Amino acid sequence: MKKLSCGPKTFAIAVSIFPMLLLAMHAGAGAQEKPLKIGVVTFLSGAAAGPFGVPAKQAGEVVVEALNAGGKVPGYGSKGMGGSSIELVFVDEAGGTTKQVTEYRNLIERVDLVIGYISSGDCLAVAPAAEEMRKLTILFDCGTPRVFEDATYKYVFRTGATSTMDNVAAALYISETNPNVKKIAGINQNYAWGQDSWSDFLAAMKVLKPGIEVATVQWPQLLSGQYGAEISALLSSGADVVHSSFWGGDMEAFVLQASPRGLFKKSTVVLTCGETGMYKLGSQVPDGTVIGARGPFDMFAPDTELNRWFRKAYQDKYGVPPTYPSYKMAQALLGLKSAYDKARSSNGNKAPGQDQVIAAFERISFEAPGGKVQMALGKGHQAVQGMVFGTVKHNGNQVTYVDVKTYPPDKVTPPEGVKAEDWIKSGFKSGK
Amino acid sequence: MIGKGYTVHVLVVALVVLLVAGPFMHKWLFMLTMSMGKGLVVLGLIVLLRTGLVSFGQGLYYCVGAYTVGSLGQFLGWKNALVLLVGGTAAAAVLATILGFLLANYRSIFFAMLSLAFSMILFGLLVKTSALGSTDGFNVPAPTLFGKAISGAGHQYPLFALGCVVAFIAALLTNAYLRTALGRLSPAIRDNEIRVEYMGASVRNAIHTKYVIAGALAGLGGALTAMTIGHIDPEMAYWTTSGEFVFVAILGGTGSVIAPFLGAIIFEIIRTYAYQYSPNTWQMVLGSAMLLVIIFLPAGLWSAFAYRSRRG
Amino acid sequence: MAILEARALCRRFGAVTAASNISIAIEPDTVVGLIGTNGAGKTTFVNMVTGYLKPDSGRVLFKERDITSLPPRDITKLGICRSFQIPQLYDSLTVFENLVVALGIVQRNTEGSIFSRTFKLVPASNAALVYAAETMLERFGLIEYREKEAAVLPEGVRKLLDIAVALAVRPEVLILDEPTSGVSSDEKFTVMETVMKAVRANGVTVIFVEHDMEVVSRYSQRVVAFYEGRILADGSPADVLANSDVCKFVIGGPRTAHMTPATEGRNA
Amino acid sequence: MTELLSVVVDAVIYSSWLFIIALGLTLIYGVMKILNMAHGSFYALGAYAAASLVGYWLGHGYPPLASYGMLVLAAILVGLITGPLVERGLLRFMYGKDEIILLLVTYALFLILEDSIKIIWGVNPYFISEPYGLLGVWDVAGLSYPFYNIILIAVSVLAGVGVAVVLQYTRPGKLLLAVIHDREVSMAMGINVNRFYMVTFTVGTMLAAIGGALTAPTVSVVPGMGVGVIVLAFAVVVIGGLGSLQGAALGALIVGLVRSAAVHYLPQVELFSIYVVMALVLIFRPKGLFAAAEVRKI
Repeated sequence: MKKLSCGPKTFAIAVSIFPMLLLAMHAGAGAQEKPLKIGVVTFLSGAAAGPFGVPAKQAGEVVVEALNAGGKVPGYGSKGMGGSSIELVFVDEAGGTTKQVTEYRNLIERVDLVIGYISSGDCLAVAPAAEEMRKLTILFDCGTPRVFEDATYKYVFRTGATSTMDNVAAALYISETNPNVKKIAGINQNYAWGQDSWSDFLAAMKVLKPGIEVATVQWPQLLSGQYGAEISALLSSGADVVHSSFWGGDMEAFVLQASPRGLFKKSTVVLTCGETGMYKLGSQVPDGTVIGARGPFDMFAPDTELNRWFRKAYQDKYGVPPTYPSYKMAQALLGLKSAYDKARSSNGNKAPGQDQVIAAFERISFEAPGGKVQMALGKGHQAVQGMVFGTVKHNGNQVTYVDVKTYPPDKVTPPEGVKAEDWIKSGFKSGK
Repeated sequence: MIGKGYTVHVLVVALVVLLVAGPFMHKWLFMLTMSMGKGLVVLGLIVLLRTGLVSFGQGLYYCVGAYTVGSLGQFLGWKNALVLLVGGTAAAAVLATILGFLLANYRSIFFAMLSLAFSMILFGLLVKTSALGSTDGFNVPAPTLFGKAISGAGHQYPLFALGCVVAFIAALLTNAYLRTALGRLSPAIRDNEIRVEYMGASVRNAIHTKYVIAGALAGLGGALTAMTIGHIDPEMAYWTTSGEFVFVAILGGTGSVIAPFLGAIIFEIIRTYAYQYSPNTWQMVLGSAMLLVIIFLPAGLWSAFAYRSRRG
Repeated sequence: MAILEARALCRRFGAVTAASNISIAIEPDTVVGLIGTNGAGKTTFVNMVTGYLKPDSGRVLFKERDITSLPPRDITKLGICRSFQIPQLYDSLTVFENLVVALGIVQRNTEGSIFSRTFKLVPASNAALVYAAETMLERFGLIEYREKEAAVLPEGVRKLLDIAVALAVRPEVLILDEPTSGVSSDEKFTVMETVMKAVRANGVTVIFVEHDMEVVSRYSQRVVAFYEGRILADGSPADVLANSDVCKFVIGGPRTAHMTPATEGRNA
Repeated sequence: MTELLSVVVDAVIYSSWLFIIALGLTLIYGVMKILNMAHGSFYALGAYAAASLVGYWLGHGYPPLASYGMLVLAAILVGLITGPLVERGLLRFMYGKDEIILLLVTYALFLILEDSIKIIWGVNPYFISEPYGLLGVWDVAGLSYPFYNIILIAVSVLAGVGVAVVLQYTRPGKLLLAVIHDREVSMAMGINVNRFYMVTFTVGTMLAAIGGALTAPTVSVVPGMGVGVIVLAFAVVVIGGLGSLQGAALGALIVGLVRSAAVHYLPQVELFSIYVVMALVLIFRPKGLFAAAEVRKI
């Protein structure tokens, strides 16, 4: 069996060459004059690609197209960024932190700066590398507060708010809409994101409703997809409120499996990442479900000219409305543009250097489709934003949101220099 | 069998070339250092593979080595690279010695699955330990040597050099070991355990020793990787990580102690370019590369570089 | 005094009695032939003596030391080694390597400093080993096959190598399980001749299981005939081969050497 | 008490889901000695095919009840197309290589299929939840379960019994058992082993696909949905004893029970409970629960 006859060999070549051809095709894409090259790292494969990676990628394309054309984006009239046109280089975020740090180092050889990272693990791993390589790097989606709590960075910015506010706001929302909540339960994916989300939510609830009772806390595996037993446990726990930071397919599967079994009737379910599923799944999400969008995005976004333009441009190009990852990508690009243009004007209208851009970026505040963003925390490197929650109400076969409550940044994010955990436990002390 | 005279020469030449060329290929230093780390793990793996055993749990020791380095740096403030390397290796070796008593009784797929189970249990435990950052893991402070930082801003060369030297020594020792009576038992055990026993050798002890060696090397690789990346997380113990090591081992071949490093480097290169030019189908590229090697170089990439060996 | 002694060995496989009350004492430097039909219990006896099978009752003594409960490797270390009905070789290794492995272990077990023995660090490619291997190849006429993989050897050569490996372990007692089975009848005597030459050179006690009565009568000084797990006769070749029961049950019995592995193999 | 009941019910549902997948895996291993890493991809293929087919079916307003037929049809199609293609097109050139090489071949195949699926169906999720809710729910121990789960259990039992009957009572089945027991001898007996390989692999693929197809209505069909399934199924067949039918069944049941017990009483350990079980079983039964003892002739 060691040697193969010719037939199979040729076949085998056929089998394996084909992808190589694909690769070659991709290789065709090259560069022209001297545009600003931005490496964009988001999930192109795996479970996070559909809900997060691709919407973000598409938003990036929409915004950059418009910026390069110039005069299209309301409030951002000037062409490109700091004068030069923009070119995006996409890289897959899949494969774990080890791969990502390696790929990051490869990527920065080819681009002027990097925007990316949905997974908190990748953000924590890449930030030090960025600092070491002295490369401007903007984290656009990942949620863990640890990035700027554990360290301070010069080259790293995050234009999205931390996940703290999702769960603090969720707790505030619940305590306002269900004033007499006695028992809460949780079902969160068994990894850092789920664990942090639950502990923030629980801590906040304990502050807001002293003596709150925990009925059950479920920790299914990430991407397990089968929640029968967990749902039974939740059903029999008799909790008034069920908190879940499930995202993407897991969240959708959970809804599909739980709603026929009446979990949503028995208790108020809070889905802090529910928004990404609503367009496809809306009909399946029962009335009374509390939905979050990880910020003032999508249906919770302010009705500004910028937002209207973004929604329309995205919808026209891709036939679906933008979801929160799209908003966060747009936010990152527009924040960056603001910084570049500011740096350029303060540089006598010459293309600014990286340090000038960084200086301009710190503590900047800018308009995005999701409203005003302030780089207020982490010595001006970490954005803060308001948080919104709403309750699903079906209106015929159309999904609407009632009891929409908006919480200003200072209500849901700790002040500079205070760890989220301590801030919540301290009873949200404003610090000042 | 292994240990042809030229192996040592090739190793020396390779080391010299790398150390000399290092300063001039800054772009590649990080990738090469990573390959050294991976290569060390795979080096241990081929010691087992030659004995006919496949571990799908080398991630366990890789992870233990890395977390030892991380914890020593993070919580005890130890920074000396050599100390950290030794620490990581020792921790892994100890664990391997303990588990070895059990695993030495297992063969083929059961050996693979039991080792996999152990590494997945560690994965689960780490995911549950929020003190260690759960799945987000935590950052490893830059290591030092003789009081100087040897990685970080601009100068990765020292760590790269250290990595090369460590890999070189490990390869040299492994090569020597494989030429000892016990080392030579590997293919014998793979072929016919009964006969080995009837030669007056204990298959169980032989396998146990080899398992410890493999574990220690994996720990060393993990330690080096942790210092290189500066970040560690439980993914290192996840079965896909272990699977990748087996992948690289087969890619490189088990014919020589040089093969693992060759395999690791080529694997990194393939993946890097796949990520660059084919971001949507890089898995496919890796898969087909694997198939091509299995079909056309059944003895691994090494056999293409080495002169036609008897079984090549 | 006997170098190897079996006392009342009994072993059953389910309903089959493979050995009932087998007692043999073997003197040093003798060549003993074991004969009997298939399933008579010869291989079972060999397996019990070499530790592959544990007897249900009875004891095995080597130089008056009880080795009944020892595993094969320890028995081998003491100085009893065996060849196999189905050659047990390292198929992916060359003839030369097969021998080097064996010699390497012996060297490890016997020579070198305490350190190198405990850590088994005697390099296996040193001159002494190569020389020893060469001489073995020489003696067994395997030189031409030196670099051939064991897997591709003709059956006769496999048999020879199997025996050579057993001898390489430097036993005081060498047990050959059907050295000529599967060997063409004209090769049989060459095989036995080479073996015996090698054996005499080292002064080894030999026990061999054999179906071919010519081979038995030519090479053994003593013959033990097995029948249904019992010893039917035990004595000089002439007496035993003349014994009426032996003629009736053993020699007259079905001679089906070719299916030996299949049937006796079960007991192994 | 009622909680205990729900533990059992949840376990049975989960086990039957697991069994369908593990059955194919253990069958393929038993006959071909291939531990098929690509099994998870076949599962995913089944799910995607079902999503497309049922989506089309309902999209054209055909009777919803028939969508169950569509699920099965999808699985059968996947099996009939992928199975022979992979076995004839790739695996057969690999026979005779080490188990580990074969395993890596299927791993490479898995990588290729993952991206192929992405190329065909894209990365956006598919939903076909209608079949799940269609039959309403039934109440056990005060908890309501969709009737759909009963279909799942039924199919799973059917598959198990079906395979068992074929192996025990039909001629090809008996021959297959012969192949499982001793390949060389059955070749010597003039059995066309290659045909058996192709059929077995196709059936195994089909089983994985059925598992995926039946799961599709209860989840959002997304890339990478097959990855987690692989190790789960591996654990099941290893616990049960590779290549053993009843082993796979028992293994699935054990894993199901442990998991559902963990969920109800000790949610923290759900993550690695399965691996603890696998380790324990292997420690006490080194070759799994239903391992065939092999006799080594010397």
